[in-house]
Amino acid sequence: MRYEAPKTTKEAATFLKKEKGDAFILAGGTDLLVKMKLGISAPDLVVDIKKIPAMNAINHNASGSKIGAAVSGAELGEHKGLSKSWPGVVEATNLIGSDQVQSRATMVGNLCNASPAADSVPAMIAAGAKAIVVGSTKRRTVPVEKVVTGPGQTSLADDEVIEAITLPKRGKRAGDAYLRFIPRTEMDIAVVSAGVNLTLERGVVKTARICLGAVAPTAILVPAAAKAIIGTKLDDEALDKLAAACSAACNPIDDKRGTIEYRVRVAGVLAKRAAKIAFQRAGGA
Amino acid sequence: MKISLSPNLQAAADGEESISIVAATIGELLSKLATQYPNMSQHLDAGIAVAIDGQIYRDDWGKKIPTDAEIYLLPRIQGG
Amino acid sequence: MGNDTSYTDQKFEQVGRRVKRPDGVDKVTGRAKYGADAYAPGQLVGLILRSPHAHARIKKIDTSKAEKLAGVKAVVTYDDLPDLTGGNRGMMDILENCMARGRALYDGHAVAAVAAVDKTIAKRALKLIKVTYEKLPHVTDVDEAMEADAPVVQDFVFTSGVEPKPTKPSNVSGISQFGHGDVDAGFAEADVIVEKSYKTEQTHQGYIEPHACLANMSSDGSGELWVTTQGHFVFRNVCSTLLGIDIAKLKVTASEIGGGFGGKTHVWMEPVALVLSRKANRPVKLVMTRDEVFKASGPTCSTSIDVKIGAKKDGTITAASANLRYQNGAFPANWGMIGAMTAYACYDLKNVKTVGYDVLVNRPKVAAYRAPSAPMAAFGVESTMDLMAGKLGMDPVEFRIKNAAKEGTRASYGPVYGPIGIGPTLEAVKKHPHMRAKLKKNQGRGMACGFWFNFGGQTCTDLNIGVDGTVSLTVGTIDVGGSRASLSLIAAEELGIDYEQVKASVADTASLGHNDMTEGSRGTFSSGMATIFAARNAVEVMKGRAAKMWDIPVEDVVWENGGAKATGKAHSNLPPLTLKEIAAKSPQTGGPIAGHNETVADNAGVSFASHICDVEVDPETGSTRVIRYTVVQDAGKAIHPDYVEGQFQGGAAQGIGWALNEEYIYGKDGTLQNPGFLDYRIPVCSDLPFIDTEILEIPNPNHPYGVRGVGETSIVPPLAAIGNAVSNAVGVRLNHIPMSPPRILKALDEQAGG
Amino acid sequence: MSSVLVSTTINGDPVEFACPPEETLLDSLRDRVGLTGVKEGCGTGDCGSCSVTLDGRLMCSCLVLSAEVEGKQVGTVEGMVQNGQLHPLQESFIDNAALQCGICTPGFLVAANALLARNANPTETEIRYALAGNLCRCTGYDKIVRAVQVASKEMRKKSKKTKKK
Repeated sequence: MRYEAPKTTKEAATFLKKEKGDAFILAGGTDLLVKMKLGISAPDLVVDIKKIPAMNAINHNASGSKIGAAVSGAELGEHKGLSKSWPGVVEATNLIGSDQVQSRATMVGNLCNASPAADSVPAMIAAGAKAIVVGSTKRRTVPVEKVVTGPGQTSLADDEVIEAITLPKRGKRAGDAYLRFIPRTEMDIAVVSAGVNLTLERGVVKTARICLGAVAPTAILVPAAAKAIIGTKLDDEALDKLAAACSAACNPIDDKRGTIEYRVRVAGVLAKRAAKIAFQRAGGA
Repeated sequence: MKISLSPNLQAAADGEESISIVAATIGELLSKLATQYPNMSQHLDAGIAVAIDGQIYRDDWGKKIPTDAEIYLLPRIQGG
Repeated sequence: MGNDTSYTDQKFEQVGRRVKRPDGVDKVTGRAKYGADAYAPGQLVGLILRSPHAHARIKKIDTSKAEKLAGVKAVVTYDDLPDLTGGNRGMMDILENCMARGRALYDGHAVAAVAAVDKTIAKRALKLIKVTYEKLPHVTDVDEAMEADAPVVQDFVFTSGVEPKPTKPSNVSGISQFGHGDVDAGFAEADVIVEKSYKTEQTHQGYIEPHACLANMSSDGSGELWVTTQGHFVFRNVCSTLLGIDIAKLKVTASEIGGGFGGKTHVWMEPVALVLSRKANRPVKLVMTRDEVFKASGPTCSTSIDVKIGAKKDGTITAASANLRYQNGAFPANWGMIGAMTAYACYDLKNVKTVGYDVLVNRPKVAAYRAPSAPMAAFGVESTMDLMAGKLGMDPVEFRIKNAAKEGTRASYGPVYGPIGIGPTLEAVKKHPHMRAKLKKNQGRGMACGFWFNFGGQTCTDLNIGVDGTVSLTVGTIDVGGSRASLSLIAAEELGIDYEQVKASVADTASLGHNDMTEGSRGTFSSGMATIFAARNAVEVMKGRAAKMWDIPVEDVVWENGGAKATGKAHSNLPPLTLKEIAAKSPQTGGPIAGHNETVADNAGVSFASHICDVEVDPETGSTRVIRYTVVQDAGKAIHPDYVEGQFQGGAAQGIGWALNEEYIYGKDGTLQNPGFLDYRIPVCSDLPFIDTEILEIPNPNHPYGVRGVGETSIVPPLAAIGNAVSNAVGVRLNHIPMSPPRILKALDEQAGG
Repeated sequence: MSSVLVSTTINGDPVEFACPPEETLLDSLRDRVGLTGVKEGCGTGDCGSCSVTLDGRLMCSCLVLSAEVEGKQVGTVEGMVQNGQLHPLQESFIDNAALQCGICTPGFLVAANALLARNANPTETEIRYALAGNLCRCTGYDKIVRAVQVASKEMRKKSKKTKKK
C-alpha cells in the first residue's frame, strides 16, 4: 500500500486517476480503517485529503454555507453559525459515533461510504445539500441524493473526489431536524432515521423535504410525506398522514439491526417527531 | 449412614434415592461408592460434590463426615 | 490441613477499609502489563486461519505455498497437534476446539496457524493456505438441534442419563433431573397454575481484553508461556497434557487480566501458540482480534425453558417444575444441568422437579459466564413468579418472602441449607426507599431474585516477612477485580499491622503450588482463607523468634496488636516486641520468617441477591431505558467494600445488557453476523444510571471472617427484574431475551391487536 | 513493501519511526514506540481502549494511520503523569475504585481528560455521553462517572487556587 497526502484537490484526483489498483480517499478514516482491519478492503493506494486547504474550510454567510470534505464532525459542531442555521444537519453529523469518532468522521466520508444507514445523509438531503465534485479534468456540482446509488455504490467516477458540501441560503422561518433510532443511547448504527427540513409562512408549512435513512438501499426522499404537511400547521391529522406516507415509502430489509416490520413502523414515528422539532425550530407554534 | 443422591446420580445406584454407606471421610465415601456402585464411575470421572449438612465440598478427601450429618451427593459444577 | 475454618465474630481493624489497591498506579499510568503487552527478543507474529463455514468436512489443507513465503517460520495444522490425551474425551474436546481435526464444527473454528516475522507476512501467509471444504448441514438453534432429523454435530455423543442406553448418536448429550417431592400431587393441590415458555439468546462475557499470549518453547523441551488467564496453573496443566510437556518444565506467568467473567477459564489458542513456537524455535505472540474473540472463544448458552408453578390462593407454592434446554456449542458440557440445579434455589418448595437438557449445536464451545447457567433459569422462574403473584393478587415481594428458602430448607438441587441470605435480601428490598419512589407514565418497576453456589478449591499461599517488617504476600489466584487489595487487608488483619505494610502479588507457576482458577467467586474467599492460615503460620514462627530473643519458653508468648507479648508475672518486665523488631533480628534468630498454607477451600457459602429495577419504555419505538437500579446482596463479610460494590454493579450492568440488547445473531448459513462491539451491543456509559448497592453481611459459618463469594450472583436477577419492570411499565410480558426494541414493539402491537 | 518514515511528537518528546504505510497509530505506539498503555480492545473504533489525543483532539489510535501523524502532537496515558505527580483523574480513579481489571482505564483517563479540558464542570449526563465511546465491562461505569465528578471538582478547586495566587 502507498500513502499520499496531496496539497490540492486536483492533485488528489490525479493520484486516483493514475492508480491501477484499489485506491481509497482517506478523510476521517472511521470507515476505511475499519474495513482494512476486518480485511474487507486492502487498498493499494490511500489518498489522505486532510492536507488540502479547501477541504478543511467552513464558509458560512448570508448566501449559503460550504463545508470542506475533511471537516470533522467535532469541528462542524463547534461552528456556531452553522449550528444555528442547520441544527438538523449538524446534529445528524454529530450523532456519528463517539467523541473519538467525532474528532475524525466527516460528512463527506459518511456520504461516500454509501451506507443506507449513514446519519448525516438524510439530513443533508432534506436540507437540499449539494456536493462539489472535482475530477482530474473537470468540476461539477451534484445534489447529495444523486451521489449514492446503492449500498457501497456511488455515482462518482474513479478519478472524482468530493471537495465540499454546500447548503443553501437559510431564511428566517426555517427549521430542520434529524432523528434516528438506535437500541443503545450511543455507538450504534441507525436502525431507521428521518431528516425533516421545512419553512413556514404565517405559521403554515410552506415547503418541506423529508428524507428517510436505513429503510431502502439508499436514503430516500419522500415527496408524499412532504405533501402531507405542506399547507398545514402540523396538526395531528397532518402528522398521521406524514407518518403513513413515510411508512409507505419504506423498502427495508431484515437484518441484524432490525426487522422490516419495525423499520416501516418506526420510520413514521421518527418522521413525525423530527417534523415537530423542525416546525418548532422554524418558529411554528 | 444414609447418603442421598441427586436424581441424575440415582440411575447409577439402581434408581435408589438414597444409599447406605458408612464412611468417616469424603475420601472413604467416594472410594466405597466406586466399589459398591461401578456405574458411578462416569459421574466420579466428571466429578461429584459432597454436601455435608448443606455445605458443598468439591475436593477434600480428608474432610471428616460427622455421623449424624445429612449427606447429599450431587454433580460437581463450574463457575465463571 | 487441620485449620479451623469456623466463623468467629470479631472486631476488624483492617478488614472493611476502603484502601487503595496495590496495582492502582500501574493501571492508571499504562505501566501494567496485560496479555498482549509482553515482547521477547526475536518474537514472531502468530495468526490463525478459521473456518468460514458453520459445519464442513475439511478435505484438504495445502500449506505448501505459505511455508515457502519468505519470513514464514512455521505453519501448523492438526497434524502438529497429535492426540496425546490417552482417551480422555474432555481433553480431546479441548484439543479439537483449538484446532479442527477433519471437521470444522462452527464458524470461526481454527483450521491452521502461521508464525512469521511480521504481521504483514503472517497475513499474507494465511491467504496462501488453501483449505478444501465440503459443506455439511448445520444447526445453531437449541430447539431445532433436538429435533429427530437435526444434523448430528458429534457422532460420538450418545444421550446420557436415559434408560435404556441410546444406540444412535444425538445432539442431546445429557439429561439431568433434580428436585424432590411429588410435583404431580403438588400441581393437583394448586388453586392457580401458571405455565410459560421462554427463550434467551447467546451472550458473550465481553471482556475488553482479547485473548493474548506469548509462547516460548526451547529445543530442550521446556517452555514459558505469558498469558491472560483466570488460572495459569490450570492452563499449565492442560497445555502440558495436550502437548506432552512435563508440568515442571512449562512455566506459565499470568499477565494482568483485562476481564474474564469465566471466558478466560479455558484455553482457546494457547496450545497453538506453544506448538508454533516449538516448530519455529522462536517466541510466538498470538493475540486474538475482537471478531476472533466473539467467534472462537467461549460465550454462554442460548436457552429454551418451560416453567410451571402452582400455588394456593394464600400464596403458598405447592409445586414447581421446569424443563431447561441449554445449547453448549459444538462440544458436550453440562450447562443445562447447572441451570436445572439453580432454577428454584431461592425457594422453599415441597414439590419441585427440574430437568436440564444439554444440547450440541454448530456454535463455539460454551464457557462459563459469571454464575453460568443461572441467569437464564432465573429469567424463566422469576418472570413466572411475577405472573403468579399477579394472578394471586399478591405483592411480588410478599409472594417471594412467603416462599423464600431459609436455614433448614431442602434446596431444589438437593442439600439442606445452612444460614442463607435470600430472606434478608427480600426484607431489605421491601424496606428500600427505591420501592416507594414515584413512577411516571410508561415507567415500571420490577424486582427479581438470584442465586449462585460459589466455590472454593485448591489454593496455595506464601507470606514472607522482610527484615524491615514489611510483608510480601504471594498468591496463586488471578486478581480479576481487586483481590490483591482484599488479601493484603486480610494479611494485615491477622498480623496486626497496617495494610500499607503488605504487598500482594500473583506468583508464576514455578514459584508456588497449584491454585485452581479464579472462578466461582473464589478468589478472595479461598486465597483469603489460605492467607489467614499462612499469616497465623507466620505468627507462630514469630512467637518462637520472640521467645528466642527474650530467652523464655514459647508457651509464654502471645501475639497481640501486631507484636509478641510475654505473658505471666515472670516476664512482666519484658516490653512487647513488634513485628518489625522481630523481623529485624530474624537473621540471628533462625533466618527468614515465612508463613505458608495450602488448602482445599471448600464451602464458599451460597449467595443470594434481590434486585430492583425501574425502566421507561417508549411505546412507539419499543426502546427501553433503565432509569434506576438497586442491588441487594449478601456478601457474608465485605473485605473491601468498594470492590464488593464493584462486583454488584458490574454484574448488574452485564445483566442489563443481556436483558436488553446483547445477542449472538446467526445467519441462515450458520455464520455469526455480529462479531464486533458495534453490533454486539454491550451497555455504554450513557445507557446506565448509577447502580445503587446494599451489602448484607450474613456470615458464612465456614469462613473465619464469614466471607462468601460475591463475584457472580449479581448477574442472575437482572434479566427477570427488567422483564418484570417492562411488564409493569407497558403491560406486555416479554418471554424472549434480549428484549430488543423490535421484540417489545411487536409485543405491544400484539397486545393492542388482540 | 516500502515503509514510511514518521517524525512526530509523543507526550512532548520528539519521536521518529519507520512503519508500513498501512500501519495504524495504535500498532506503532505499542510495537515500535513501546507505549503499551494504549490498548487494543477491538481495533475498529468501538471500545475506546486505544484513545489518544492528536493535536489535542480525542481519537481512537486504531482509526489513525501512523503516516497521518507526521508533524503532529500525540498524547497518550503515559503523558498524563507530570513531574512525577499523578494527574488528578488518575488519583481519583484509584481513590474511588473506578477500575477493576484496568484494561479500559487508560482510554477512560485520556477521554475524561479531553472532556474536562473543554468542559471543566460537566453534568453526570455530559460525562456519560462523553465517555460513551469507552467500553468498560467490569464496573457498570458507576464508580468511573463518580471518579470523574470528584476529579473535576478537585481540578476546579486547584485552578481557583492558582488563579488567586
